[in-house]
Amino acid sequence: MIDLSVKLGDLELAYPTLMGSGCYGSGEEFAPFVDLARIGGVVLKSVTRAPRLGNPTPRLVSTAGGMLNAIGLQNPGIDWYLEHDVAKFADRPCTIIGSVAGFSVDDYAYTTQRLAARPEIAAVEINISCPNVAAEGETFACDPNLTGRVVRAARGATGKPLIVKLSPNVTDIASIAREAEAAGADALAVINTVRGMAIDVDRWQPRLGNVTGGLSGPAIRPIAVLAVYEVARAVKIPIVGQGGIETTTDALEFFLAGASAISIGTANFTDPRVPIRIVDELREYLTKRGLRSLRDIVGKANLGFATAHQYEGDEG
Amino acid sequence: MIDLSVKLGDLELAYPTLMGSGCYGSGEEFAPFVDLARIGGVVLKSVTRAPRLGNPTPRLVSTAGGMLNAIGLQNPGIDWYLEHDVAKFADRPCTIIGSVAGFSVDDYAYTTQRLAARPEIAAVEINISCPNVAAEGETFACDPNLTGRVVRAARGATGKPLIVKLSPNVTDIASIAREAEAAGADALAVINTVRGMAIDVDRWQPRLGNVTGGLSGPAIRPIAVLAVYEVARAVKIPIVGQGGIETTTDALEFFLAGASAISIGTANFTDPRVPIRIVDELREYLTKRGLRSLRDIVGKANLGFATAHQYEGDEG
Amino acid sequence: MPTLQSLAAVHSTIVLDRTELAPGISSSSGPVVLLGFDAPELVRVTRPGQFVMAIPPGGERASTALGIYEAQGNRASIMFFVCGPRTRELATLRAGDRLDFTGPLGNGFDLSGEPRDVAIVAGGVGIASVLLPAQALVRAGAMVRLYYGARTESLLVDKAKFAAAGCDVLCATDDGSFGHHGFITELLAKAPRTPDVVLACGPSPMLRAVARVAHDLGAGAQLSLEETFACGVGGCWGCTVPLDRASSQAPRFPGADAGGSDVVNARICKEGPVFWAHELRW
Amino acid sequence: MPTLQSLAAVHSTIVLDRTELAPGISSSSGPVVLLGFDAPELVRVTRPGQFVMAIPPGGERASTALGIYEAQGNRASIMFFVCGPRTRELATLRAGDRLDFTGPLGNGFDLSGEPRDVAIVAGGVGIASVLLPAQALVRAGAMVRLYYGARTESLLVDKAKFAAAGCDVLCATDDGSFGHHGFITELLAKAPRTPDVVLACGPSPMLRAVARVAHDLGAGAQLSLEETFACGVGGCWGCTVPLDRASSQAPRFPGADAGGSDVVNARICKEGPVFWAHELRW
Ligand SMILES: Cc1cc2nc3c(=O)[nH]c(=O)nc-3n(C[C@H](O)[C@H](O)[C@H](O)COP(=O)(O)OP(=O)(O)OC[C@H]3O[C@@H](n4cnc5c(N)ncnc54)[C@H](O)[C@@H]3O)c2cc1C
Ligand SMILES: Cc1cc2nc3c(=O)[nH]c(=O)nc-3n(C[C@H](O)[C@H](O)[C@H](O)COP(=O)(O)OP(=O)(O)OC[C@H]3O[C@@H](n4cnc5c(N)ncnc54)[C@H](O)[C@@H]3O)c2cc1C
Ligand SMILES: Cc1cc2nc3c(=O)[nH]c(=O)nc-3n(C[C@H](O)[C@H](O)[C@H](O)COP(=O)(O)O)c2cc1C
Ligand SMILES: Cc1cc2nc3c(=O)[nH]c(=O)nc-3n(C[C@H](O)[C@H](O)[C@H](O)COP(=O)(O)O)c2cc1C
Ligand code: FES
Ligand code: FES
Repeated sequence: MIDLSVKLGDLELAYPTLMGSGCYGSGEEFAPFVDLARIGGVVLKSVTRAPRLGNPTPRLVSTAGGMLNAIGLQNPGIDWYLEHDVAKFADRPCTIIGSVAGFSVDDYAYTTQRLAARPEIAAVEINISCPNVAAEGETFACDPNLTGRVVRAARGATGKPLIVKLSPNVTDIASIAREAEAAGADALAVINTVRGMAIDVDRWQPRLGNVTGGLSGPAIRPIAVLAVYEVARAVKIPIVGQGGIETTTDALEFFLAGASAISIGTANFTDPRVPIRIVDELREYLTKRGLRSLRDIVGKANLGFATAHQYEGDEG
Repeated sequence: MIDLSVKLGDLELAYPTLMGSGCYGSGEEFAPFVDLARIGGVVLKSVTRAPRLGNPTPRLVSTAGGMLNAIGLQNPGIDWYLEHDVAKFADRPCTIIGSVAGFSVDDYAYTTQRLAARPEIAAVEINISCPNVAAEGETFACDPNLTGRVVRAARGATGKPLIVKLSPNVTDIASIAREAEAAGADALAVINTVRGMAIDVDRWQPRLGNVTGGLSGPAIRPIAVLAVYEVARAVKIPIVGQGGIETTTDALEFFLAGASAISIGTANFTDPRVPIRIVDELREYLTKRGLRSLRDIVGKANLGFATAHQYEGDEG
Repeated sequence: MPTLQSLAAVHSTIVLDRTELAPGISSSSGPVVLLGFDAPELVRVTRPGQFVMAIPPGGERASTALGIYEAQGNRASIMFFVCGPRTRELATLRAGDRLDFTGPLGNGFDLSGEPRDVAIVAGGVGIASVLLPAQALVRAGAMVRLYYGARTESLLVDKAKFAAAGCDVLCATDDGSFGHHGFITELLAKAPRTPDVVLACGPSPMLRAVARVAHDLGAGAQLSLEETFACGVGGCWGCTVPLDRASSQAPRFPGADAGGSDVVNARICKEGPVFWAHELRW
Repeated sequence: MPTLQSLAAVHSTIVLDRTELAPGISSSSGPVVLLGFDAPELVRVTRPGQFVMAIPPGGERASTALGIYEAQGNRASIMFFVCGPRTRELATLRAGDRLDFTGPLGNGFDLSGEPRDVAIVAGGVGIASVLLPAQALVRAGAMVRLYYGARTESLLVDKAKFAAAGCDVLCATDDGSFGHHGFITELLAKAPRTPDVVLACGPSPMLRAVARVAHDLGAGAQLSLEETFACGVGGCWGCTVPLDRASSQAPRFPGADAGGSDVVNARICKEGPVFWAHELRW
């Protein structure tokens, strides 16, 4: 009997596959195509303290091996969200993880506290790395001190599992990861999108309404695998690997690099059957090798990681 | 009559297309397939003070929309290079630009001084951002002070045009660019490869002998276009844009973002005819729009850039 | 528009036929390809104006939005203009190959008002989204006039099918190679009678013109908007258009009183793709 | 090996024929495809053991190294194992399609010693690089024995062509479905006489075994090495193998005395792909 379940701190997932924040709505949107009971969980679209209309269009551009997005965190704000939307998440057959974004340390504390208080929400991921919001939004994830402060604030706001999502747009992601761990994160989501832009050569202007956007999809996979590899050597808390996962081979690269779970975003736009396919094929992969649990492969291509974690008799 | 020539400081190029360092040997290797008189110039493989055997193989891995490389700066060292190789570059029908890498400020000064002294070498590019050399090699490009110091040292070592090649693996590339400009760079090459890795899921080990490598090719183009866009707003010296340029549309994105010239690396592995095709199609593009010079489009999708530079009556 | 409780599903079908309706002009302006496929279930549930997210066969590229052109018996079809990697990949499909997609998606045109006199305006491949509404309206006894515009005659594909369907067809081309020399909306402006409603699908500039002309004619206009999609099912908020908060299609969002706004960005793939012109705030 | 002054060029050719020599097993182990194309100029200048860099038709993927399998009259051919995106794209080519490539590249096998008794060892698609040397040797009157190994019988493609060329063919399969059950090098080890020279092409583990066995037999071995290539022409130093600095194929590099080393990384695409086993320091 193959065990695909994973634990992120106190958060138990039946399957190791989360659907990336902002890519999967609240799950309902994909229900016609996927048995939500088999996808592990959905990380909801990031919510902020105040309502946000989001960026002007175009918000999406397809690029070589990926896409750029600049949604601008469109959302109704936490008050309206709690009043009208959250109750609906109760009947989802999979784990629901809230996502919080903000523009001040206080924003994160406030929004996290209010969202996490709801029983429909199993855990909270704080998006301190969304590259789409022009101003301060980004800097949290790019400065160790700011990261420490915002994580401590969110940690103080809830006892539920807290996932901190890191940005790849930094010189040294490991140092940021250490701060997040020290500040009380239960798990780290690695990575968010990579900053990029595309230009319309006919109209002589940026193709995104927001000028710059976040690159996602297979194009960023090597960047994400390395980020997971480096973060896994720097911290002991579990990692949710993401960035261009489209096939089971892709997913395995992340587990072998040191991720305990994975998140799938852009690949759902390629084919909504991807998450289920990966779960089924992960089971086959383990069976073929006579392994019983995903924990048996986590970090196995990451020597530094494996030794560090074996020391504690914990391979996950 | 369309003018495709460009000036990088005192360096005059007949065509705006350089062949990326480490991708094109010394030009000779591609001579059977390309009329070197029409490619603009070749940036030679980076040379170091002492000989280097380079990294263990595999040194190359193909990835989605790109590739990873970890050559490890294999080269015979400056002494041998000057004695046996450089003379051969004299008969190349295109501009030859030397590339220097090193592991200390003194290395850069020493190697730049010796290489630039040779008449075969029209200009020197310093590679302070090669992501393949484990240790110090990388940090120069990742720290504004180190960048300033190394550029000042190289500047002091030669009066020939000095191009500084920046790394995208930083939190704020504009701040590094400003340091390089202040330290005396005549032009900036933006960008070098993006750090990444791939894992062999059958053998449970990194696919590159060096574990990590540099990502190049179309996959990184949006990252490179943004880097050029941001650097162009931060400095006044010309930019050599590069990162995933494969078609004329790609090249135009870089010019419109603010690059005065471009560099083509990985695309030569796709088809050696790419550089000539781009030169021909750039001419058509300008003709169709009734423009006479590439300078007429540089930075045109980059408002901040255009205004800043028009102020000086210089659109390039 | 009528919000449909979703009858969408993943469909794995077989291509029945492939026709090149118009030749390619350049690499970024390739041929117009028609693919018919075996999808009785899709035909059964499709409403006029809906679309599918077609999955390019390679399995490496994002799925792409394509209107449902024909839907009869067990055959449905899509018609697309080859302009980039995904449509290029879809264009490699041949009869017998497998074609997967999700759909039907979005809310179609609102034909509930039982209009008697309808003007349908199509620009370029926008034609792909208006055959089903045209057929439904003619069946319901309405008088349907198709205003069909394209860059040049060769891109005025399949106009015969609309005539056969009982539409009165007027054409315009940018280069004057067929029909009126100019924009199709110039013909709409000269409409003999004010239609009960105008339905339109095509490039944004055309749709904006249709909105103006319909307003001047005093007719309501339903516009099927185009935008780059990612998910196509309302999950990513990448495909929005500003809409009056009072619109029945506006996503529920706090008003100015509650820190929100009275203009809301609605998802074209989910709340649309068809919107009433007078409710758009673009 | 004989260093050839380059006769390489970019060739734009037309596919003459396409044959699937072996069926696919899995997505990462697809069919073995043979593509014949019209390239008289390539045929004229190709030496046994050289390769081409084939440009996948989509124009989006790196070119990929493939041995020149046949070369006669106007027709040359490549044979490849579909194992990833580039070979998958090349496999879509049909007769009449255009195939571009650069070549011939690399230095071939060294047949200058006019060996009378030659053992050729091929593993899997390594067979693609040894038909030309086999034909040349037979033509020169040598006695040629082909040791041909593969995973299973279906992957022992085109062995008849070697028999027809006048080779004495011995086979081995990992699963015993044809010929010797085990590694082909086990047969080589039992060679009745010591060949004048051993030529080999195939996966690295096989080549290392060939080197050992040839050494034990007291025969010199020329190995055609496999490695991931980028440029294929010596421009990127991505495809190296450690070589004795004294080798005639070693790139010129300072010795230990001058701060260098007596082992030099040689480019498989440029100095190779064929090297003398005893000069390798891998
Ligand atoms: C609801 C809906 C229904 C639709 N129905 C249809 C339909 O029935 N038929 C149909 O043909 N289309 C339809 N479309 C449009 C269709 O979805 C797109 O044309 C399709 O996604 C193109 O995908 P692609 O990958 O081939 O091209 P993409 O790569 O997505 O886009 C290519 C386009 O971008 C341009 N481009 C790319 N790079 C640049 C650059 N650097 N500078 C300037 N331009 C650039 C290309 O020229 C080309 O026009 C519909 C869209 C929507 C929203
Ligand atoms: C001189 C020379 C001559 C050659 N001649 C021939 C020839 O005649 N015929 C021939 O068939 N080949 C030949 N080869 C090999 C051929 O070049 C390669 O097989 C080809 O480049 C494969 O390209 P691809 O893009 O299809 O696969 P690539 O994408 O380049 O590689 C795919 C391979 O990598 C594996 N892979 C991909 N990702 C992973 C992962 N994450 N973990 C584990 N494995 C992974 C796949 O399973 C597959 O085996 C030759 C090579 C050289 C150097
Ligand atoms: C359209 C889109 C919207 C996104 N919105 C959010 C968001 O609101 N919050 C967040 O933390 N990440 C967001 N992301 C990032 C994804 O959750 C994911 O981390 C990233 O896309 C990399 O994974 P992928 O390559 O599998 O998509 C978004 C990504 C996309 C493509
Ligand atoms: C195989 C390979 C070797 C490279 N070696 C060097 C090098 O020695 N010095 C350097 O400055 N850049 C080196 N680069 C970086 C390229 O010059 C170029 O900046 C980068 O690849 C991005 O451009 P591209 O996507 O067009 O290849 C190398 C790139 C590749 C792919
Ligand atoms: S495309 Fe995702 S919400 Fe419309
Ligand atoms: S592949 Fe570039 S040197 Fe061999």
